[in-house]
Amino acid sequence: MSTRRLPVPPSERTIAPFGRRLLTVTANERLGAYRLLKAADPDGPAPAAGQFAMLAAAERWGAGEDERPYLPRAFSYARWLADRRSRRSPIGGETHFLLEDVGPGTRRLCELRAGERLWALGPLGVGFDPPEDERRALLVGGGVGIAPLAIWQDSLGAPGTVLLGFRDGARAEGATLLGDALLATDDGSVGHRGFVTDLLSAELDRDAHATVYACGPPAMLEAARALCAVRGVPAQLALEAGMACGFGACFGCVVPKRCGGYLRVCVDGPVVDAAELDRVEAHVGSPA
Amino acid sequence: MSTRRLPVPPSERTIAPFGRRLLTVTANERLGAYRLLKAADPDGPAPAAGQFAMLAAAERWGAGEDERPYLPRAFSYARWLADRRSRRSPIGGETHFLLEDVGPGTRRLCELRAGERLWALGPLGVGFDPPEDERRALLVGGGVGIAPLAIWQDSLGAPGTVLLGFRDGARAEGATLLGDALLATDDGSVGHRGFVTDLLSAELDRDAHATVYACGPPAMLEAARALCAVRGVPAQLALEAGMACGFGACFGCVVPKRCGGYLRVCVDGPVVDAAELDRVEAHVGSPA
Amino acid sequence: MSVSFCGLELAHPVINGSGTFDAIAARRAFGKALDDAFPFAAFVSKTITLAPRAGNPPPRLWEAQAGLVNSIGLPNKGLERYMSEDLPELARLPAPLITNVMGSTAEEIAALVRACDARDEIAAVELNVSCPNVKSGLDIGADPGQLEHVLTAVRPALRKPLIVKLTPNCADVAECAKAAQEGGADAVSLINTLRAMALAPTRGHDAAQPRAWLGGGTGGLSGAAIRSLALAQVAAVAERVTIPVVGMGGIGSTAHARQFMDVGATLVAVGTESFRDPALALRIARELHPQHPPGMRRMNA
Amino acid sequence: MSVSFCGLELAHPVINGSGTFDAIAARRAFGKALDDAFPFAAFVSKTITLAPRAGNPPPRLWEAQAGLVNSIGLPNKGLERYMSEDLPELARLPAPLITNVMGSTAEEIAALVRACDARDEIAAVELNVSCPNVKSGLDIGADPGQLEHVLTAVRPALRKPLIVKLTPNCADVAECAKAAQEGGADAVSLINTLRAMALAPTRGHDAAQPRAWLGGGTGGLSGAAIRSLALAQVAAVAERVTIPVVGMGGIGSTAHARQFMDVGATLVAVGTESFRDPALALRIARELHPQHPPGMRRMNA
Ligand SMILES: Cc1cc2nc3c(=O)[nH]c(=O)nc-3n(C[C@H](O)[C@H](O)[C@H](O)COP(=O)(O)OP(=O)(O)OC[C@H]3O[C@@H](n4cnc5c(N)ncnc54)[C@H](O)[C@@H]3O)c2cc1C
Ligand SMILES: Cc1cc2nc3c(=O)[nH]c(=O)nc-3n(C[C@H](O)[C@H](O)[C@H](O)COP(=O)(O)OP(=O)(O)OC[C@H]3O[C@@H](n4cnc5c(N)ncnc54)[C@H](O)[C@@H]3O)c2cc1C
Ligand SMILES: Cc1cc2nc3c(=O)[nH]c(=O)nc-3n(C[C@H](O)[C@H](O)[C@H](O)COP(=O)(O)O)c2cc1C
Ligand SMILES: Cc1cc2nc3c(=O)[nH]c(=O)nc-3n(C[C@H](O)[C@H](O)[C@H](O)COP(=O)(O)O)c2cc1C
Ligand code: FES
Ligand code: FES
Repeated sequence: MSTRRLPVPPSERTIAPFGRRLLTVTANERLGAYRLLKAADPDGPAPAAGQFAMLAAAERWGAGEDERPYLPRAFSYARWLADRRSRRSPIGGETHFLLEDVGPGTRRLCELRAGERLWALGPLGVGFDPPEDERRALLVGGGVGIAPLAIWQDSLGAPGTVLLGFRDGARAEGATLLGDALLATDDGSVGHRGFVTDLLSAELDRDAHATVYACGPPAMLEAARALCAVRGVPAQLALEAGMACGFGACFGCVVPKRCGGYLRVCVDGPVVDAAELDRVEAHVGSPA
Repeated sequence: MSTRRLPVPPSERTIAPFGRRLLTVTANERLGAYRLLKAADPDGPAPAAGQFAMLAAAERWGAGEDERPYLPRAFSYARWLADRRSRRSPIGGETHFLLEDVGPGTRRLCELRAGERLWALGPLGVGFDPPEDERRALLVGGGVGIAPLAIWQDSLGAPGTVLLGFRDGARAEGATLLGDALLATDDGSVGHRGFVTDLLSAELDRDAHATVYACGPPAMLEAARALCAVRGVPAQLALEAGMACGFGACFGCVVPKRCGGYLRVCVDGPVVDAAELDRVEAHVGSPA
Repeated sequence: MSVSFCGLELAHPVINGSGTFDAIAARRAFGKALDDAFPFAAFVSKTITLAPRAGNPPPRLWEAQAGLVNSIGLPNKGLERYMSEDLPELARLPAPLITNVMGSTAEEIAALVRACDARDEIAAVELNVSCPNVKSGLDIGADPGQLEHVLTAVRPALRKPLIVKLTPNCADVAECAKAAQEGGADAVSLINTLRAMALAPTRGHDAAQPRAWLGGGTGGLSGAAIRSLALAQVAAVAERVTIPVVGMGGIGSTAHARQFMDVGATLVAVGTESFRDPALALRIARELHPQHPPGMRRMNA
Repeated sequence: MSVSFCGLELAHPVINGSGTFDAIAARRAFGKALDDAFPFAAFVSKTITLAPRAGNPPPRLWEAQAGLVNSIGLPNKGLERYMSEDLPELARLPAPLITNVMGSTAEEIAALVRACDARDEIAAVELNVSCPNVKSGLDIGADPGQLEHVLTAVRPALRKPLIVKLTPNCADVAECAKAAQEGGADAVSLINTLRAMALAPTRGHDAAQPRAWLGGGTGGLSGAAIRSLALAQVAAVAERVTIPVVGMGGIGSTAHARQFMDVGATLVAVGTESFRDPALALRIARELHPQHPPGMRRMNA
């Protein structure tokens, strides 16, 4: 499929077609410890960075560990390559998802081969907001959570400052998904030995006139949130939660709000203003 | 795998190892409308002709139509090629199964590729008994029901008289599984246009000193049973019934007995003396 | 292919299970496409209670074998804000609105029902009787006597059709349905989720004290896994009552919908399977034969 | 790793669900290998009734989503031939024998229990109370009062441990378990199958009158699909009673077995999942940690 990368219009939310649609896998590439799943989405609209899709293999979705999966799984758009024919229309392109095998659903998707098909519903949720009053974009990602930062970097049109943290070297290979990034690994095999939030605090000390865009494990998000909060730096956090539907139907994907009550990650997020949360709880229903 | 065909000792029942075991698919060949699934069974004992195994794909057994299959499925041994090394031991060989795709379970097995694995429990049930007082063996098969007749022909050591019926030409290609057979097809595309039981009555009129071994759809079995009954010709019928376990545990696979009550096809059959039945009912739980 | 149900003329026999589709949230996700291709012949709201409820702490979801265990805990804005904030939005839907309500006493229920009676935007009321009785702890709908008693008390407060959403966690659902009919229900709907539980996964078996996965402790099972149970309950109820039955429980295809109608359901509701595809109900409605014999027969009865 | 259960010393905590393993038929299929590697710490017989039963007409099986609906109809030789023909064979098993019996009246049950009391080959009796009451049609085990009444009447007839196999088709299984304890049960076992139904498949939708698939009309759902429901019932029961609990319902792995013990089961039973692999229970028994804390705690309590 002949495609060219186009900066995605930075709009917070793209409306999804009503109903799931079939995508055809064009490639499934190993990216260190992850898989980069590429699929043709001829009828899909260009997603906004930070949005996600609910995915399920079209064949044999189920019959894994404990007869699962049953429901579709949520995955951030990691990249969108608009079809050439549709330069003027925002419809149709190749979509990329970065996958980490953590259970029966991701395992099934990780084994999909080119030509096989998957169901997709999306783009769903609200994505990232561009920085305001000339703040620089500071992208902070942890593990497979780097996925939405890649498409965000594309749509910002400029590399910006990117800080990525991984557990080990194999996972750090995922960093190639983004342009020039500063790395940290828990085991020190690549880049700074320690947390990506160490890099973040250094960056903020150097220049705090930034908007932080963070996605990753809860502990990392919470650390980033706290670092930004004390410095009064605006932060947008891409959250995760176990989901059944992805479009606000089940009320299952909630996280507590600062002002009390809960927000639904799938429709009020996944990207939320850090100010909306007291703290990022260790989320459940998706890998820590 | 280097193998040679060995006549299987005609014993009515081979005891199965306790517990299911993994077989590795060596080939999955198209045989007209059917698939011939070949698998290495290094720890399996040589089955008696007419016995069956409960099979399930080792991976992704389920998630088909209506989230099925769940339970294993019953399949007649169609052929057994003993491993050379075990010429003196009855353990280890390549087993063949003839499959017709009629639902989620058979569909999954039909798509297995060489190298993939399946669970097998067997050999189960009682097989065919050799003819008595010099009667000739008359093998009568319909559709995928020809499978157990192939291994029975092997173990009899002589081709004998084989009459096979099929719905159409594509299915009739399955006949190559056995040595020189007389064919009938419903649509007349191959051999006699009509029922295989037409051929059977002609054969019995010619020479009734025979023992009939029949396997196929219920209507065919019932016709064969009736033909033999009026002529006082002994007949052994390989029955089918929907099964959950295959080893007598669930009492689900029953067919009515002449003397009242039910017999369990999996442990009292699948091969039964026609005299045990009033008639062969259109069985349920497996394709008509 | 319109279907008449308790005096309502519906475009087809497919509606949603309460709490399995939020039309307002869906509009945010799918825009006007939702209204152009609205899948349900009538829209059933999530259960509304007198006072607002935050719902249960997460996790609220557990994926079971071909099923979902949820302990959402009936979060809702409460009657007042539902009326002021949601009703105007829901009134714009291209389908009649059925408001689902729940209360733990006859007084509470009467208040809810009365409020619904006063609003023209609401075409009918569905009463969720899976609410635990404060004394027995059992669902108020689990005891036929108690159910009929409550219904007799609240029925006069409503001039609109009253659908009673039965609880499946009972010894004899048909007896409960009969009691609902005696109490004045115009229709019954079933099945609701079945009490279920899951433990938090443990990598290997660490000595750690095992704990329930769901924030609410226990939850309710729904989806494909319960279909054969739902079909049995719907069949038993349809045999016992003369009022129309709304059948649900794991319906995920047109064939499934037909099965529920074959055993006597007038309408079918799609719930959990909508999570796999929000447009599923639309496909079913289109594929369903307009006048499905068993369904029609019961309706004209 | 022996486990004491109602005074019986069992090699491990894994037994079979009644009616899901026929040791005599299995001997024909697997020969002496079965006795050499017998998977169950105690063997539970299929339900025995006073009079012989042929069971339901086929079809008796329907495969559901990760589950099985059966309407076997409790075929058995009747008490007399069970005692004369099967008992000698079962006595040769390398595990104590638990005979499962069912009757529709206290008198019938007493007769069954008395007969079991007289035979040394039988270590304990499991009473299946999922038998429909002739009057109400409900399972006699579904009404706590009636259950306690029946048990009080029959308990004196047995000097051996009495296990009551509860019915899951009730409003409050924990209340039924409490009633069983009050009635003199030494243990309770659950869950039995859940009432379910299936229609015969129709290629496309032919006008043909839809009919139930199962010869028995309705059946009972078992297997993986019911695990989360079973776990909830077992947990509720274990919280309410002090006698040991035998947990079952979709157990297909050691992890599942642990979950049932974690919520308070002393023993676990493997049923439908044995159909996928008759040696499953053996693997579970081997993999289970010998002294599983929660299980032990409740046993020594
Ligand atoms: C908005 C969003 C975006 C995401 N983007 C990505 C992405 O780009 N790439 C990516 O790899 N992942 C992403 N995820 C996470 C991904 O959705 C999960 O990893 C996936 O759903 C796991 O499914 P599974 O079947 O593989 O494993 P599961 O076992 O279903 O889930 C793993 C975790 O769920 C819990 N769990 C275990 N069993 C159950 C059960 N039976 N029911 C419920 N919970 C259970 C446990 O905490 C376990 O660690 C995203 C999630 C969200 C919400
Ligand atoms: C002893 C024996 C030997 C056999 N040998 C062979 C062989 O050599 N080759 C071969 O191809 N087949 C053989 N069969 C038949 C084979 O076992 C069945 O075709 C197979 O089980 C079908 O499973 P499925 O999932 O493909 O289709 P299913 O849909 O499971 O079964 C097809 C039939 O079962 C019924 N059915 C439909 N849905 C259900 C349901 N949910 N639950 C229960 N029943 C349902 C219907 O009658 C349908 O036509 C044998 C059967 C037996 C008993
Ligand atoms: C996430 C979720 C939330 C639900 N919320 C409600 C509710 O608020 N009120 C209600 O009466 N039923 C509720 N239900 C039950 C459904 O309406 C339906 O009765 C049940 O899920 C069975 O149908 P299904 O298997 O098609 O989902 C809910 C079900 C689910 C899965
Ligand atoms: C085919 C079959 C037959 C059964 N027969 C009996 C029986 O005779 N007596 C009884 O008490 N329970 C019987 N049961 C119920 C099981 O013992 C068990 O309680 C139930 O199947 C749940 O466990 P499982 O999901 O592991 O199978 C039977 C279950 C099945 C599937
Ligand atoms: S996943 Fe269903 S509401 Fe968010
Ligand atoms: S298949 Fe279970 S007894 Fe025959």
